[in-house]
Amino acid sequence: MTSVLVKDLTLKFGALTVLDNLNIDIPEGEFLVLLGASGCGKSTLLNCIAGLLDVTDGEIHINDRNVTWEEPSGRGIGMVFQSYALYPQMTVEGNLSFGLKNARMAKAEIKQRVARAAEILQIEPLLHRKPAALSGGQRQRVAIGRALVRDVDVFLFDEPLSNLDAKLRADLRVEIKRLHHNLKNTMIYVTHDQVEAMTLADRIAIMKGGIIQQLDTPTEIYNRPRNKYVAGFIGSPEINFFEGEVEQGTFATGGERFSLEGYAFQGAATAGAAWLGIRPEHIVSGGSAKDLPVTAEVTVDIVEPMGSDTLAWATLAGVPLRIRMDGQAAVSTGDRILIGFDPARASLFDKTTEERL
Amino acid sequence: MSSSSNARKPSGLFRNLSAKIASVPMVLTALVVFVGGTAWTVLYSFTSSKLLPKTNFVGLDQYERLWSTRRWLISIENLAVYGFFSMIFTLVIGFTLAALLDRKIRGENVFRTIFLYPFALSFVVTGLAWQWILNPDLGVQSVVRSLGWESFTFNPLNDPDIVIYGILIAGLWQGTGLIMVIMLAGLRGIDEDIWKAARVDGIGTVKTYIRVIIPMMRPVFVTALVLIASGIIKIYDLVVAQTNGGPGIASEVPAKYVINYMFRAQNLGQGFAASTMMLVSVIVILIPWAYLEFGGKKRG
Amino acid sequence: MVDAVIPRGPKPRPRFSRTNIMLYGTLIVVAAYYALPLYVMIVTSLKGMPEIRIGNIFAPPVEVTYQPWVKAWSEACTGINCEGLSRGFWNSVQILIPSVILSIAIASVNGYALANWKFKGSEVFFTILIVGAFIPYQVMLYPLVIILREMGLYGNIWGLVLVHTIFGMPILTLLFRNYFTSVPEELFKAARVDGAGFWGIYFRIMLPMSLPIFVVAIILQVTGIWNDFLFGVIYTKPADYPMTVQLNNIVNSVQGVKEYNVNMAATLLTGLVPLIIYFASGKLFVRGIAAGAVKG
Amino acid sequence: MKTIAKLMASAALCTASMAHAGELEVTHWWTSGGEAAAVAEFAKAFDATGNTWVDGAIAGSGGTARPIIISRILGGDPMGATQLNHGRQAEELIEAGLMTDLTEVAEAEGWKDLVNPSSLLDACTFEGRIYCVPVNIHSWQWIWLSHDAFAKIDTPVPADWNEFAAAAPKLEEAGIVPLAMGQQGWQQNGAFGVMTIAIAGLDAWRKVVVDKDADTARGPEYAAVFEAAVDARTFAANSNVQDWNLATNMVITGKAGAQIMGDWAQGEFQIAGQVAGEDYTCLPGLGVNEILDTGGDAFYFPVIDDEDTKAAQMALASTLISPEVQVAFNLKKGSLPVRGDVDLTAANDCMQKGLDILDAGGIMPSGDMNLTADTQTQIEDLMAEFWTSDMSATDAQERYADIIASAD
Repeated sequence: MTSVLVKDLTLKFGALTVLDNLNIDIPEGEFLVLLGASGCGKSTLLNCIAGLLDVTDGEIHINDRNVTWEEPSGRGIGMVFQSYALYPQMTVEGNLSFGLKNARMAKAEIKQRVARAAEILQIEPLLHRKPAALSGGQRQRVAIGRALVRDVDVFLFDEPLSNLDAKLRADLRVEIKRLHHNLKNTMIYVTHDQVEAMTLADRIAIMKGGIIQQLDTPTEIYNRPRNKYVAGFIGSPEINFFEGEVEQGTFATGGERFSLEGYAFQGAATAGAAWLGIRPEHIVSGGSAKDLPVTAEVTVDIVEPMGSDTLAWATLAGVPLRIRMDGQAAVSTGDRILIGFDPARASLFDKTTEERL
Repeated sequence: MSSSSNARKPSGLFRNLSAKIASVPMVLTALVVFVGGTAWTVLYSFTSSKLLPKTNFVGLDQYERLWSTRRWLISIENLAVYGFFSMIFTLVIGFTLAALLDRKIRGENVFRTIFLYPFALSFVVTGLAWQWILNPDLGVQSVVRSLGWESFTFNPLNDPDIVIYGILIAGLWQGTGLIMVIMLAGLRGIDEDIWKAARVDGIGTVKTYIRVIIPMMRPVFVTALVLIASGIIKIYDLVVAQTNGGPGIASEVPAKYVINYMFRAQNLGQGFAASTMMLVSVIVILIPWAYLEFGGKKRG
Repeated sequence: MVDAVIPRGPKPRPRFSRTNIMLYGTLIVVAAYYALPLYVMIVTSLKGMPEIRIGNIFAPPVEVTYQPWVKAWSEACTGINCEGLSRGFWNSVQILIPSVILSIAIASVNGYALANWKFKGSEVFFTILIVGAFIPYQVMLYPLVIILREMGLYGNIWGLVLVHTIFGMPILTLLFRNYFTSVPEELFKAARVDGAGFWGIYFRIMLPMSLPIFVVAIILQVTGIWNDFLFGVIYTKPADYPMTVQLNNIVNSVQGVKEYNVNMAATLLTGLVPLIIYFASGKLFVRGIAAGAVKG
Repeated sequence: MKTIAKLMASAALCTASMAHAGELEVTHWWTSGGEAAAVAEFAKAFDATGNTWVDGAIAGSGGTARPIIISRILGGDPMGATQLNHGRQAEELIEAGLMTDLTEVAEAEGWKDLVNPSSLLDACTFEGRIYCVPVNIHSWQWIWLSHDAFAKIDTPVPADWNEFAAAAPKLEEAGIVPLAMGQQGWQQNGAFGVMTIAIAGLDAWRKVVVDKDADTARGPEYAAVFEAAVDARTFAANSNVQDWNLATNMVITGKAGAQIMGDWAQGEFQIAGQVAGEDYTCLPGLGVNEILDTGGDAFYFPVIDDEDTKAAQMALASTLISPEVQVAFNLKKGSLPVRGDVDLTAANDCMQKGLDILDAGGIMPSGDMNLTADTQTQIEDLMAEFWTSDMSATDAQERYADIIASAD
């Protein structure tokens, strides 16, 4: 059953088109992440769904109800903001109950809902404190609680973890995941952090310039990016790109010629200018490299040890190459090493359309 | 699949209705008083209205007369002198005091309180206080003379040549504190690292202020300048209280000319023409400022 | 060989270095200049007339008398009204309270609407308002006479209240708009999701959050309106004259000899309200004028 | 134009302040010691009729007060009655229908026969109707001399301007300011007017002020006046005061030798307890040309649509001109009564001199009645500048003539 439906949504600010004819269909209980660089329109889309921005054209349906012209409070959504947006002059309890009071709910009911939310989020001891007396993590829990008490089917998260430090972010990420697991609500989650996106999402929508580039499961997006932008955006360290020509099952670039054996073309394999992308972690070095369809010998320029793994920089076919190795790999600047990769794990994109081949 | 929504599409006019209703006073003020009032005054400045506003247009007659009236010319000259020195001294004194206070001194609060308190006082109070201090028979002049310097003469309020400086002293006393506070806020807004860098580079304090800090404070200076300028054009109460334009017409100012002609001389047209000229001078100041402030970052 | 002092520990700094003497010297001299008029006003107001005539204006009173203060407050004459400044004081209070409340109420709502509920044209009106702040009052004096007359408010206190509200609007609206803009927009969004409307958000969320800015606005308005002279002269009648206008009248309506001591007492009385506010509010006053000015 | 006027009138009617029955707010600018004492006489007499005088004194000269008064009348918040100089200042207000017609009271009480000189009532008359009550005659043509000052230099008190001019350097040497002069345009202009009558004569004055003849203003008679004014300017060089009564005070205390000022200065001498002929001397027409202008103050009654107020206005109008009030008021004010049938035996030396001249018909119309406020202001501005700068006599004369040429 469809929970949130975005139909032909367009938003313009004057002459500037921010969202361009978007269509998303979100089934009930799905955790959808809107991912993209800043300015891609992801937050704008979320605000449109929430009713905080008026759309220029198109429709928004929530739970099979057309809510395009509905007030935010009438849409059956709860929303969590990056800056938590807690009302500073109210206690935690006041923050949680404000919306319910506005809806003129009975006192007993409010009390019960607040208690339940507090229990779920383990913030009972904080109920009588003001937001200023809370830590960042606690504040964000309260903010989530504010969405929770509304007892709605759709939760909207607008970069909720971006203001937290790395450790807290990881902790809360897990908690949100657990929350979703327990509540099974539809959640739409905006972030620019791909780790959050990958770990939380049932599906990810990658946006750029007001257009959804790809809407797919995390694995699919990681393994089979639909275009060059998505390939470059997802993955850290960044994917390596080579510019060249596809010719009879091989890819020619800067004097090198890689075999494309095992690469699954979308359609028929066509010759022509293209990009080849291979992720640093899919490049194998050392002994096992020589068995792969594509091999080369490169000189290591720089080594960046990161503990769990090590990133080595080299040059291949005239372009810088990132190679991700094991953290224990004994490699140092100036070493000549043998590398290789399996073309089945690479991605090919058309030179001009940048679409996956 | 989707049921029809029960929310009505709000028509353009009634969207944000509360906000629009709440803005009615602002809209009325902007349109009726500021735009309407100004347009009305400009329009009637082309008439020969005397006691009552009448629509008998006489072209530029009022302006021709205005610019051939001694008193207006003196007013303009006074305003120019007052404005020029007020601008320079207010900026220099304001900045210097701010810089001195910014040297992490003891008792900063006490000094700041003393420098700023005149700003809390009205121009009428300021004018009367300085009228008393500059009183030739009992004030500063007589005190200095009684100390033995018999020939000492400092009687600005009764000397037409320097009366405007007598007003300037009072005006500076009242207004420099404000500029000092603004400058101080500007100085405090400057990154401490700049000072560290200057120290490492071996640049002296004064030189750092002049070569590094002041250029960095350009927006603050521009704001201060506009603030001083718009205050200068409006100067009225101070003159009325301190000299009432005297001796003779030596300390007249445009604002006073306007009110005099509008009400006392019963020549509205002349008063409107003079106030229109004041408006023009404000525009001359405002446009370059607006250009500097907003012209460059339109896309921001 | 000369024993060189080995630099160690804190660098020795002379307590009275030349820079310091210059610094504090300048500050003290300038402070004296700023403090002088207040001092002179106070000592003059405490002297008798004979002492003023023979003495030095800077000398402290030999014989302290409070008579000038009493006279200024309750006996000084304009015409045959000899009620002193007290009448002007109460007039000013009567003008001040509604003016401050009305102007701040309107401007805060304006600022709030401009910050959070922009509608088509709202920025245009705001721009006009801000530009209007720079238009010399003289240009709008006469049209306002006509407007007030048509509204039937000319010459009474409410007319003056309206004038103060109008001319206070640009700077106050700017002050509130900037403040409300600095409130995170997400807070406003959260409140909308929570179902609060225009007034609900204003009264329940924004108002409790912005007490400091209201204090700043109140300080700004109280001093501004109390110190007004021009509008008081033009838009009220003698019975309703605010204190500043009455002060000017008392000082300038000379009967026989100028009583400088009474004049100075009257002057001080008029300056007392803003001075008290200034000394009592300290940092907030500074913040107020800085906020109002820097962004203006 | 008429529509606007009517609109204003109706606006005035609609919003007129609802005063209590018999309570009249009276605005005036009589705030100096002598003036305030005089105006108290009006208040006393009016209160005695069962009405209440609500004093609306506006400090400062007429120049400060007039705009307030006029803007209140135009602004639809008229006072019950107000002082205004009669003459051309009120014309437009009358035209706009903002002033109450007093013809009925005037005819009932026969003002036409009482008021002397009749020009005073003429100035109140507009298109055959009477709109104001003249309350006193003020004449500018006086010079006040301090006996103390002249005693100090062992010189007899001068009997005319020329003697005074001759004695001036001696006064100066003795550290006495020869001529006290408040540095305000209206005072300087007044003094100039006095010197004009005394030096150029009435005919030349009439040609210039009444007929607006610029050629006469450029002529030799006026040149002589400006020369004399330059002298007077040097005599007054050390007179560091603004207000006229402070200047008068200089004469009273012997700090100055003389002051050219209208007869209202007398009130100040009186309050200071000085006696004419003993402590000070007054010379009409500078002792040269004994002629007095008959300016003066008048009261106007703005239209207020309320029967009780109207009745009170009429009561005040007749009170102001009644014989007893005229005497009481004018004695304090130092001005002359507007009716010839009152007994002024109580009048002092100076007033007596004035009355004699009045009886002998040595009168001329006042400048107020012949020049618009606009022209008046221009001339005052010129005078203010002339007296405080070193503008030459010829320059000043040229500019004066220009103003006359453009006067309407």
